[in-house]
Amino acid sequence: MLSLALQNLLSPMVLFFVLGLLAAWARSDLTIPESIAKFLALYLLLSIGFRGGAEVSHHGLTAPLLTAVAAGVALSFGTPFVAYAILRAATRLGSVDAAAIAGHYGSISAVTFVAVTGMLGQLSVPYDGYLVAVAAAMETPAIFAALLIANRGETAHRGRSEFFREVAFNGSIFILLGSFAIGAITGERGLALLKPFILDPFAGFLCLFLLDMGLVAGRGLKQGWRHLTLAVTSFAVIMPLISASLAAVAAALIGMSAGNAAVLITLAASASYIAAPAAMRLALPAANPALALTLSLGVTFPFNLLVGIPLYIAIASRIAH
Amino acid sequence: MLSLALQNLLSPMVLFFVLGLLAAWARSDLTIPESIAKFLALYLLLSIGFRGGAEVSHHGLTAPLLTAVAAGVALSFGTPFVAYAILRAATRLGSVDAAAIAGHYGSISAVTFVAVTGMLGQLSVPYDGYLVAVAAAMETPAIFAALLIANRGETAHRGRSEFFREVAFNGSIFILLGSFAIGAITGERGLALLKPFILDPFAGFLCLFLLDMGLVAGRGLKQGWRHLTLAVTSFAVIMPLISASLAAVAAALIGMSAGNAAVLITLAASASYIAAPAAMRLALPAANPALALTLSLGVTFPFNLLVGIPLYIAIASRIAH
Amino acid sequence: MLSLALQNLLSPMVLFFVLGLLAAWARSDLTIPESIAKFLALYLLLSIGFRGGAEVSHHGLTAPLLTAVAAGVALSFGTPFVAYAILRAATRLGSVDAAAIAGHYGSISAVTFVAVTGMLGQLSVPYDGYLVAVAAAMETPAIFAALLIANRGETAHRGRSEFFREVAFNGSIFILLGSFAIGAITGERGLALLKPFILDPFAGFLCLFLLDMGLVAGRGLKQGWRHLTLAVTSFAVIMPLISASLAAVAAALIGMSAGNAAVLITLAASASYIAAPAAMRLALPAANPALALTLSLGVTFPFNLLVGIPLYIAIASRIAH
Amino acid sequence: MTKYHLKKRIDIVVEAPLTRTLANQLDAANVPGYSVLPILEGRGMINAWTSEGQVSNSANMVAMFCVVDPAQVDAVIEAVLGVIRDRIGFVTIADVLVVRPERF
Amino acid sequence: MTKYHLKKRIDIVVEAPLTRTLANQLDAANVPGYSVLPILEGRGMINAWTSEGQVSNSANMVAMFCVVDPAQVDAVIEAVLGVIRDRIGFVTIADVLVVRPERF
Amino acid sequence: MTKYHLKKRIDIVVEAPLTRTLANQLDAANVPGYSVLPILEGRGMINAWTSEGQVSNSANMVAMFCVVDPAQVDAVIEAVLGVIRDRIGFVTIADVLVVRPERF
Ligand SMILES: Nc1ncnc2c1ncn2[C@@H]1O[C@H](COP(=O)(O)O)[C@@H](O)[C@H]1O
Ligand SMILES: Nc1ncnc2c1ncn2[C@@H]1O[C@H](COP(=O)(O)O)[C@@H](O)[C@H]1O
Ligand SMILES: Nc1ncnc2c1ncn2[C@@H]1O[C@H](COP(=O)(O)O)[C@@H](O)[C@H]1O
Ligand code: NA
Ligand code: NA
Ligand code: NA
Repeated sequence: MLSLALQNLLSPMVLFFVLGLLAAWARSDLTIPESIAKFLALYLLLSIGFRGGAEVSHHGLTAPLLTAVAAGVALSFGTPFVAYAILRAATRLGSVDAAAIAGHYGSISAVTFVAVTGMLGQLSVPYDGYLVAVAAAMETPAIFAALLIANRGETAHRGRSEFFREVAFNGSIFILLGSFAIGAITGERGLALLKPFILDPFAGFLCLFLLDMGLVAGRGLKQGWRHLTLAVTSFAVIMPLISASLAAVAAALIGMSAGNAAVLITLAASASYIAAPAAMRLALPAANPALALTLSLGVTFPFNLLVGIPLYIAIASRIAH
Repeated sequence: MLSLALQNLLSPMVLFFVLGLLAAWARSDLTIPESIAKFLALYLLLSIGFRGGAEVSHHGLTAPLLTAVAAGVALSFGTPFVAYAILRAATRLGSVDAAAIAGHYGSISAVTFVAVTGMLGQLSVPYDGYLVAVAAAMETPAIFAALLIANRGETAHRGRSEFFREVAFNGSIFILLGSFAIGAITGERGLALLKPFILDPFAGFLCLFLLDMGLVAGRGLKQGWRHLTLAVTSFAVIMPLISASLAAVAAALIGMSAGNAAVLITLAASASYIAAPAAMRLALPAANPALALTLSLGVTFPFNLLVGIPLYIAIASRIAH
Repeated sequence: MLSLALQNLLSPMVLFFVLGLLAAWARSDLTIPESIAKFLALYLLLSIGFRGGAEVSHHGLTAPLLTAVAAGVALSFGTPFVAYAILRAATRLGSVDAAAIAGHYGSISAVTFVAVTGMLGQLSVPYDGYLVAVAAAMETPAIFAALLIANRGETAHRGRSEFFREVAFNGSIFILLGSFAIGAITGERGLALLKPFILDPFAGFLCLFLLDMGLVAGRGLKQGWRHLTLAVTSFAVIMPLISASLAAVAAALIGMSAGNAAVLITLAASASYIAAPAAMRLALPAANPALALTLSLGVTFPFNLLVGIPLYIAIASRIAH
Repeated sequence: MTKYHLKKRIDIVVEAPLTRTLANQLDAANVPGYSVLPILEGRGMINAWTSEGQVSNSANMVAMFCVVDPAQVDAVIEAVLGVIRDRIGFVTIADVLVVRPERF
Repeated sequence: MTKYHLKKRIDIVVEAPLTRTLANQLDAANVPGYSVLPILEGRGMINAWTSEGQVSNSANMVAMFCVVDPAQVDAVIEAVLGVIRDRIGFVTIADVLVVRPERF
Repeated sequence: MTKYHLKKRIDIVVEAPLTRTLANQLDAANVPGYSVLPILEGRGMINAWTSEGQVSNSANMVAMFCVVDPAQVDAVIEAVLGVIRDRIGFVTIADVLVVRPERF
């Protein structure tokens, strides 16, 4: 496990993330154009979704899938309440900021999902393709929970339903679920056709994406470190462990395999930096947007990559059926 | 043939196009940045051109090639007159709008070209690489025809020659013909070198491009459906069939093989959404630019993909030598 | 050698560069979006750096590497003084313009590096991966030399140290050295993972990049040909030969192999068009920025590609140990 | 100077995710048109931000502007404030002359 | 205020494919310079449009502006109208102060 | 019209590599904020340039603007000139009305 963590630490992906951090820290003028960053995110979501769908095409939509989705939704919706309580008790953040951060931590990170599945692959621990659908399903419930918490089910100048539509038809969910569906429909045939695009160069695109994430996180840390009190930073490390524990209980209850449990736990422990920031910005304008993003991308993401995921896999292998 | 149409219907490309339509219809904030869309178009044209050229490098510029180019030019130049007559007789469109749309339908769609060659590949019907040159040659004559029709050979503030140059050296034609030439010069050697870039991931890039086209078409339909009277919409379905018939006659006259005839017919039946819109916008400012694009991308393109191409292949196999 | 030059002349890369030149010359509206151009440059630097590092991972940082870096730094720092003297003696350029151009010619061109290594590969002449590090080390000393020459070690409103940091942590150096380091750390394992991204489609991306460089050079030549007096243009052809001679002496002195010497000579003979223009613009505002870029990209780069590199390889094989 | 006519140019800096909402309000206020320009980076009272490397629009601001008849200004400002009142972003008004007044 | 000098800023919203044509006209009218800014999306009297996902420039508008001497305004406006008269797009004129008047 | 308050809008066209330097100067001059917009292409007294296909920012210009209190104008112009004095680029000042004067 330790050697796995070390090997993970020295994977090109992690190193490119670190390179991005360094470039930001050294105030290098290295930049990834915005449209390229958006393309990379699009590519990753499309690839993840399609591959998950192509695997599901073997099995169809089965009971375990539905149970897993239900567990994911419950975790995504429930976690923000826990996160909010902790933030309000342990930090000096106002209620709106706390709610916004809670929303980020209930939602999930697609790249963390990729990291855990990659590590499971190296360990030859099997997991099910349908977990991509679980990941997609876990993106938004947390956002609605954050709104409930902030007690602003309605925002000015846009009816509740308008906002619901925007969150539910969020671009990243659309592409993840859409590619999942296309993968499920076209199955092996589709995968064979698209493999040289969505599978083979995936690691390379991921490296570029993580270089970009490192730059963004590094710039966020550089600008926002004043806001990162000890209490707030500790939250970004402790909260994943709490979410992971809740997810471990859920996984045990519904009798997941070791691989599936590891993925569900990691999803719960991950914090969003694509879908949630946009939604929270719309819904909770008073929140400091940079704070949540810096916590999730600059603290929790590297923590999960280096410490969290090996731990979650270890836990999963204990509780699994 | 029917099963081929169905399989085509469920190809990842078509499904990504549908996903784009759905995202636009649901008003999702899913977007493809403009620079990425331009890159995808560039990639597709470069790849199509290069592969066509690499194939021609075996054979050289032969008489059949020249005959086919001549037939293509004649079709591209002639079709707009037919289209204009129909539009003026059957719809309430003004003469400028009718001329602009006629120009789009005389010109060709590179993605439709890809679709027919893909389907011919599946059916193991051979066709010649030089048809790429025919496609390139068919892009512009229609644009000049549209200008003649609108009786504005000269536009204000730019001499006739200036405009001629702009249309003839249009970026999409330049890249298509330029890559064709480079493919023809470097042949097998070049193809081997570039294969992992222009061949292997082609289907993947095409999926992304069609996702984008679906978004653009969907937004166009959503905004412009008011303009889509029954007469106008019918035109977008009937016109390809008429162009196809004209092309079928031409193919029979010059004695094309089944595969080549299928490609020529499909080219004639396809409507432009890259080169023509830009040229028409310059030349016919009074035309509603969204209308022609919505028709060609939102109606004719899906029609050709799902119904047209299988039909054109069937026709071609009848008339072929 | 001649047939090699010819084959080089007819490689897809060179032909795409020519296509770009032609498009600019014909005033085609063919364009590569800025963000795509930046992405292509990022990709090339990342790929070059990573591959160099992965090769070094076999050998470690050895004495030959350090000697080569020292020789490279000396050449990069020294050449601008020679270039400046020639420009002042033989052309009518002012001191600032001359210093700026001198800076470009001391620095290096990554694509020219790729071209020489590609040609060495075809000739089966081995060279060492660590030369990537030499290339990176040669990017900036020339820039500082140019500043010294222009006698403006300090620029208004930014302390000397601020400017030093900006040049030293320049994005292109950061990505080249960073990828080199990551390649060196992850070695074979990393290369295997990233090969389908950074190796296989490399030639294709390079073609696109050169198409773009052809467009930029062509537009520069079109706009700036008035500035290209015979004296200035001759400089752009003669200077590489002088730098090459200096580098040949250095390579002989430190006892480089034929392959390594060919690379070092080519690096010295190449002129920058990524890192130097940005730094010179900051440091020497009075210089005409388009002039240096047009010379290096529009004259020296094609000269090296077609005539220079075969010559440098021939020289290197004479002097090598 | 009789051929030039006075109109008002209203410039709004607003969060990118609110573009649609603001456009709807401008439509409701019957402005003759509007245009949206990208902003690369900026600094306000709280934070500096940059669009570089961003995968979502959440951090971005955009610059919308519309040229309107002076008589419309109050109504348009009201509509704009409805969207940006509790938010970052701001609106400015300037005099401009136009040639074809019937467009606005 | 003697150190500030009055000039005119002319803003033109024009179809992207006409950028070159308009630039040539501005050159012919001897403006001291001009700059072209992208527009992401907009709405006018007929249509709304967006640059998103467009493979050609045909649907786009751009915002050109040039700062000129007041004496030049009429000539520049004439040149601009020559290009946009029968087209969508429009032009506005505003007062600006500059510090280095010899530039314009 | 009592609800509108007069402020000044300062527009600066500056070389892209100087964005950071200028921003630091604006910070030092205590402007309440600024925004940076991209420029696609342009022409000045010496050269025409375009951002198309450029791999570095070295050829680009950007358009920065800040809305400030009239009392601040001289100080801001001083700061801006400190950066662009020996360089291409220029600055203009215009009157604008705002609604929430306390922001500036
Ligand atoms: N005075 C100003 N002038 C120009 N842009 C500003 C100004 N104040 C704020 N901005 C822009 O509006 C954004 C949000 O500002 P704020 O509401 O002060 O946080 C900033 O990041 C800038 O892009
Ligand atoms: N009043 C306006 N203010 C700002 N931009 C406008 C205005 N009217 C039109 N536009 C822009 O110009 C384009 C064409 O407008 P139109 O000529 O009215 O169709 C629109 O899509 C907008 O981008
Ligand atoms: N009068 C002007 N109006 C608008 N933009 C200008 C003007 N003069 C210069 N520019 C812009 O500033 C850049 C540099 O101009 P210059 O300093 O004259 O070389 C030009 O390329 C334009 O983008
Ligand atoms: Na979570
Ligand atoms: Na056609
Ligand atoms: Na050099």
